[in-house]
Amino acid sequence: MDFNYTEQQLMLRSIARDFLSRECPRSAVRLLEKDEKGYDPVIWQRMAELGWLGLVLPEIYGGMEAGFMELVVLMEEIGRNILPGPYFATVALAALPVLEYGNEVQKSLYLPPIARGEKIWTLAAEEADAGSDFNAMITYACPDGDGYCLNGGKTFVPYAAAADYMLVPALVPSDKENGLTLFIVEPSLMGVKVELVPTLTGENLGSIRFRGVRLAEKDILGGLGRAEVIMENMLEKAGLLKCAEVSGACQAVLDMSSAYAQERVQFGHPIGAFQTIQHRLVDMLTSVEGLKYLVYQAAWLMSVGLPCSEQVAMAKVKANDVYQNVALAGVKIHGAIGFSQDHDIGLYYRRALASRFFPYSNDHYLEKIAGHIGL
Amino acid sequence: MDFNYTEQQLMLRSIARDFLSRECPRSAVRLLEKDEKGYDPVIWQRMAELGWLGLVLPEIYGGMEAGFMELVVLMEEIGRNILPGPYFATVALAALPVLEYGNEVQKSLYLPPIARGEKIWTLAAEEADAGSDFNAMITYACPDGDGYCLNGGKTFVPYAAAADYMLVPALVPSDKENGLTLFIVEPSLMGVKVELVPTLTGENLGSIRFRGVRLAEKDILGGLGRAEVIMENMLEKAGLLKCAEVSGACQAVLDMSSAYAQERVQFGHPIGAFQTIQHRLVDMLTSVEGLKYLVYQAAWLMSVGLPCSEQVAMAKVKANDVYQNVALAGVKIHGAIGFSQDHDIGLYYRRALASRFFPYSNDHYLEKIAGHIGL
Amino acid sequence: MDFSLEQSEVSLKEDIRGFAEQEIPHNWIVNFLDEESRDEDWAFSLSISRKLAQKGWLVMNWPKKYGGCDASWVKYTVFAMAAAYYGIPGLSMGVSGTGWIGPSLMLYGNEDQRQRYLPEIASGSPDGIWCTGYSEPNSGSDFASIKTRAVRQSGEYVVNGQKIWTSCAHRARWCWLAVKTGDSEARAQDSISILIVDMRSPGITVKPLLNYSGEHIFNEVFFDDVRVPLGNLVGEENRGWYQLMKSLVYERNSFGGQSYGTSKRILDSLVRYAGETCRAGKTIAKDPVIRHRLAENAVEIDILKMFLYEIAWKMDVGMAPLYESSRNKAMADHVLEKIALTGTEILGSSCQVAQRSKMARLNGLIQRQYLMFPGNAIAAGTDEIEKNIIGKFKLGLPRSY
Amino acid sequence: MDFSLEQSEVSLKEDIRGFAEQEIPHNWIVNFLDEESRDEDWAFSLSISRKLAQKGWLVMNWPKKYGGCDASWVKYTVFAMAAAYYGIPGLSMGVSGTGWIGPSLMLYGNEDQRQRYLPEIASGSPDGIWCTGYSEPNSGSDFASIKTRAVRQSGEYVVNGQKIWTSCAHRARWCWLAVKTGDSEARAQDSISILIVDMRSPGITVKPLLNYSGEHIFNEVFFDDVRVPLGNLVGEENRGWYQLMKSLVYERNSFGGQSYGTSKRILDSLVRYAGETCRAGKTIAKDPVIRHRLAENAVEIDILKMFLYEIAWKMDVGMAPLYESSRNKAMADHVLEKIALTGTEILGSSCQVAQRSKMARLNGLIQRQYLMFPGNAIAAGTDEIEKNIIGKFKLGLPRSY
Repeated sequence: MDFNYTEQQLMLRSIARDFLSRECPRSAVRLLEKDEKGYDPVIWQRMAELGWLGLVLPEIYGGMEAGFMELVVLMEEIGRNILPGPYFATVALAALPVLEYGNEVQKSLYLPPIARGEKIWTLAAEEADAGSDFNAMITYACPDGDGYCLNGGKTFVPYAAAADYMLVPALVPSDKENGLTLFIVEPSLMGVKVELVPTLTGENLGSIRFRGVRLAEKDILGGLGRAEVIMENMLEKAGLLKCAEVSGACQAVLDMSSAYAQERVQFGHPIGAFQTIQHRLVDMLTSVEGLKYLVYQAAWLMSVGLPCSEQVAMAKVKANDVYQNVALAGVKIHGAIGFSQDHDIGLYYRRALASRFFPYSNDHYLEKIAGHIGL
Repeated sequence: MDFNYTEQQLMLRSIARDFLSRECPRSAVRLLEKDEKGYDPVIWQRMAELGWLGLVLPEIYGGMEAGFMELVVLMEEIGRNILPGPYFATVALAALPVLEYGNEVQKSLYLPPIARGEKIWTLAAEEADAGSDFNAMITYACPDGDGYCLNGGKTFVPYAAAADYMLVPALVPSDKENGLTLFIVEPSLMGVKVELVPTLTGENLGSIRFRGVRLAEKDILGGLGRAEVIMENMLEKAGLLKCAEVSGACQAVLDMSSAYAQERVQFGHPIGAFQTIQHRLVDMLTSVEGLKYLVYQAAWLMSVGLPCSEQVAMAKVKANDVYQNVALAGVKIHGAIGFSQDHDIGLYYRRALASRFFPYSNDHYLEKIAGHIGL
Repeated sequence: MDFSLEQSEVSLKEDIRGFAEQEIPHNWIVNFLDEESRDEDWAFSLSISRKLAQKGWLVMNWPKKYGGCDASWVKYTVFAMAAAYYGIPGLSMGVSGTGWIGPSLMLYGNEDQRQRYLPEIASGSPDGIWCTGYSEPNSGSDFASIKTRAVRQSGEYVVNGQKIWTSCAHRARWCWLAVKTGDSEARAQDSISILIVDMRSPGITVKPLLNYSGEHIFNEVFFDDVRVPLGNLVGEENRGWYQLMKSLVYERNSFGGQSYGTSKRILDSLVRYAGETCRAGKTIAKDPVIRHRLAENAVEIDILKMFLYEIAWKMDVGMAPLYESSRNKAMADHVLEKIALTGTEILGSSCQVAQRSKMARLNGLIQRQYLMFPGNAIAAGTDEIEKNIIGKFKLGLPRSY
Repeated sequence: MDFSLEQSEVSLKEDIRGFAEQEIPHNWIVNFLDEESRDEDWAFSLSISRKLAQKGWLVMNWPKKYGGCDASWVKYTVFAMAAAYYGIPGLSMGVSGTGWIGPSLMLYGNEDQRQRYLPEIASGSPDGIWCTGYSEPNSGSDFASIKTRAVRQSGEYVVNGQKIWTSCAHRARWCWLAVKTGDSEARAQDSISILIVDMRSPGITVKPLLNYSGEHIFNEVFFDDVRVPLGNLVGEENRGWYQLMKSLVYERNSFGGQSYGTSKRILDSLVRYAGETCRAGKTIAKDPVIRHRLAENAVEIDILKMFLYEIAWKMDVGMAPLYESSRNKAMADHVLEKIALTGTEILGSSCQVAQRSKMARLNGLIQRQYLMFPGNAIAAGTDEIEKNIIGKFKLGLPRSY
């Protein structure tokens, strides 16, 4: 049993905290909410220089070969500061599955530009009427000559307008059964149309239409009909990294609210002296610490290669509840100032909705836990 | 719109409050928990003299012809004081359905002795493995000569050991389908065996075995195969009266806890001055008032003959939650003294479990509400 | 007890439904705080206020002589519930007018002031729009600590100071302003007065404070040697704190009917949505977890209804409400929060879509509520303040710490 | 970070399971407070304490010289969790012995006292049973206000006063007693001392205080000119309050492992029960509402586990826990409450059956917890007190009101 961070993790955290608060103040976060691409290329390039984009990639692809736990620590800091940009999309939703399921050609072709900060990736999985239910999807890649012809649409795609590549699960009809297959698609191809989805969360999302998009055999990731297995695995990792991001965000809300409760004086006392406020802050603390340890537990299991889908599900359920409760409590503790556009707390309150249903809702995870505990 | 009690209701309430606190102090409640019959015949007789046993019965059966709302007011007082005894069983579970579904012979035969306090009734409906699910019941009344032969068992029967009569739903097999039928059964008959169920709630409950009990056509209430309809109606009324009892009990817990919070001094202040305790009391108040009005709303609808099953379901869901929350909060506000056998608060905390699943659990009622709101 | 509505109340509901069908676009869902934000929404809301006034509904519970109809509080509650349910805007004349400026003037204003200002509100005219100047940067819940000061000078009050979170200041013709008038040694509570201030007076500067979703509801209002006639003092000088504590009873209750109507509408919309939306091959209306969650909301919403009728009935029979309006305020906030969060759960990923986007489900009803309910909950007293009031006035508990 | 158990910890769990299978009747479900109630339960529990001592488990985390095994806190936590999971009684030597009397003696007792008392506890002997005399009728959370006084008289302390809610006093050989020793002008915090009192001393009267379910756990203890040797003072005179505040860190954490084990056992029992029990034609394990509720419990229980390992690890590496034990206490109480209430929901009507009745499902496990959890939650600090401590020591907030 060891609850210590390694030296490397501590250093990463400290560098990340410095970098983000300096290079990406929350005023920049507000501006980027209105930016079509939703990120700052200068910051992105610096992140590449810091090695973050290839953090867990092998050296041969330009990576740092750090472990999953380091990625968790970095995601916490990204969440704490709210870093707008396609880091999660590129690394968690694309680089990791390309590394794990790509063939050597694909890895050599795609990973080094990611690590150098030259290419942005995303995952286009959700459909308007199907949500995350593969069975209800209507995006098809029909065999056509020596390739495939892609038709359909995806929505709630992170940083769709900024992406150079996207992973797209599509149904490939065959004699036996429709095999869900993961394709690598360049949005610059003929027949791809990206439209921004205006969000209240401030997250950059897009909708995509595919109309007769020509894809080749080489664009398949991990093999024909393998998307369901790949997605399950990659969304488990990505879900957990999302939890780490949420955990960092919740810690920031707690710190902010606790500091405000010590400053703001009403009736001659700092409001943190009023038991209701104080105990609310304590409840926030306990839930944030609980979330943090569930995340670490699952991340540790993942990093040593043990089964962890129950623990990931627990972390995600907790992350959803904690973010909602903590962000709301934070706004309430701040009172009127908490609703103003210039105050940071509202950034978190709005974003709580963004992570809540990614990749699945609580129901999905509770059901998963129920299965694991023997129900 | 009129939220006033009538003069008659106010008088009934005041008499009931006086009578119960004088004749049935909580020390008596404790003693009666250990009594096999579970009630005090002297108090019972006085209640008959006060007209409570025939409160809503027509004069011709010795009743007072009061309305359903008066019965609600009385049940609140009974709950507030915790009156041990088969009042609810006799009046809510038996007298009301006999009045509504009995034929003239049955009404004349059975109702006057109830009003005079001479006969005690109860309902034996629940079965060990079926709960309240009629379809899973295994108590059968098989046609046998000119009568029926009853076999099976019931459990969680209120005041089974005290009852002179019990209403028993049983399946009557026939060519077409098994028709659930309500029988009037005397526990003194050959083949009836009553056993006490030890309870933690302090409520007097029993289990009953029927082995070849002979019943006649005249013992049927409301007609062959009619029990399901009758039970739905009678349990709606009884469920609501149970809510009124719970509402009174919750008010008592609130009053007790609020008084204690003003008396008990710690750190130089009455504990009611600490915001956490004060706000907990306020939450109790709000929920108790909410329950009260849901009960009154449903009772008013019932008393004027309008449909009210949605409102009864709402009252019951709320009653369950409020009793659990309020009783638990009450115990916690009292601290250590709240757990002692000599303190009244524990009587309520234990009893919160008794009403919770009668006649159905929250799930049943939530499902009913869901149906009513259009789901 | 009798919880039936009178025939006139039942038919009022029908009339309101008819009015809404005729006058309100079916996708109109701006709620009562953010109708102030955009010029076109505001213009539309105000045009509806006018029509409501013409129908005799806007301030139906006011006396006839001030432009009302002498209707009961119960009937007004029926109106407010139904109007909010059908999405009718312009009910409050800029948040404060119908809800508590009017009632406060009736309680504390002199007859001249009532004659001067009440009919303007009652008629739904732009000159009947008020804002309320209470909060200051360092005085929120602790209202008695305000610093904005009015000094008598050559037959006028001269006002200096700053207010903040003043909703509707950018729309208002008048400000109901709390100022310090007593000398500095006096108890804070004994040195506050209420003035009626013309928002067109020289020296007033209104600066927008956009909220976290970019809506313009709040403002900062600066007072720089603003001159106010002595006759614009409401009630007694230095008794403003006591007057306010009493009129807050109205303020707290004033959105109850609207909160109920809004919650009920959201509930019904979610029920419909759940019946029309499939997940994993069946409608989500069949999901027991969602069924239970919506049913739980229905229970709480129904309790709010009973609480609102109870306080209205009490006012009608002349029983002054005390803790009840704080209870109702807290309950209304709770109900709105619960149904909004339930709504996000039911919408799932879709709840991220911006409220005014064409892609928003249910016209953005849920998103709007998610963004607004925390703000509603702060206005006119936080949950903590309401609970302190209930603890003190209903349960007789000592002042809490 | 590394959350794996060492091989010896894994095999310890197995050994405990084996021990339980051999020694504990399968229907034994008395929990750690009510094992004191009935003579036969108590005798059995004590016999198990002895066997645990012989196995080297009872106080494995104590130093060898006092009867322990120098095991880590993590390993002890593994033991406590597993032992409670398998329903092993007698873990605490009468509530206080292993959990905080021992650690407190190691912190503040002199070497003579340690040699004298620790091995008695460690060996699981009846002479190692302690009770803790803190609470008085008017001093609960406000511990500093105690009135029981010890006066030095002819080379002894003479104790007079009354304690209440003293669990295990009717079983204990020794009392860990908090008394006033300072003069009346001194600050309350500067006038408290801790004495070791022989429960067989003349002048001690123990009166049972049955709890609301008739169990004998609590007592009133009266001290009437009880003579205590001066050598029985623990630590410094008048420094008892400070000593206690520090040792309460142990007390608060001491039931954590047991609470986890108990909760986990209840969860698993409910899962099994849900799989075996039909309602409306299918097992209740198929009911989504019940599935979700149990899954939510599983999450909270897992968090408690991580919290317990975290504090144990901190103690092992020499980081003094501060707010963590208060956090863990509040979390453990929350987890027990939640699973008990979930249990009543799943049992339905059956949860009314008395816990010792043959008709009780799951051997009355749920009922017992329903009756005990509010009491557990009060012992060693109410939720409010724990939250005040966390607010102050972790968040740096001012003393709360």
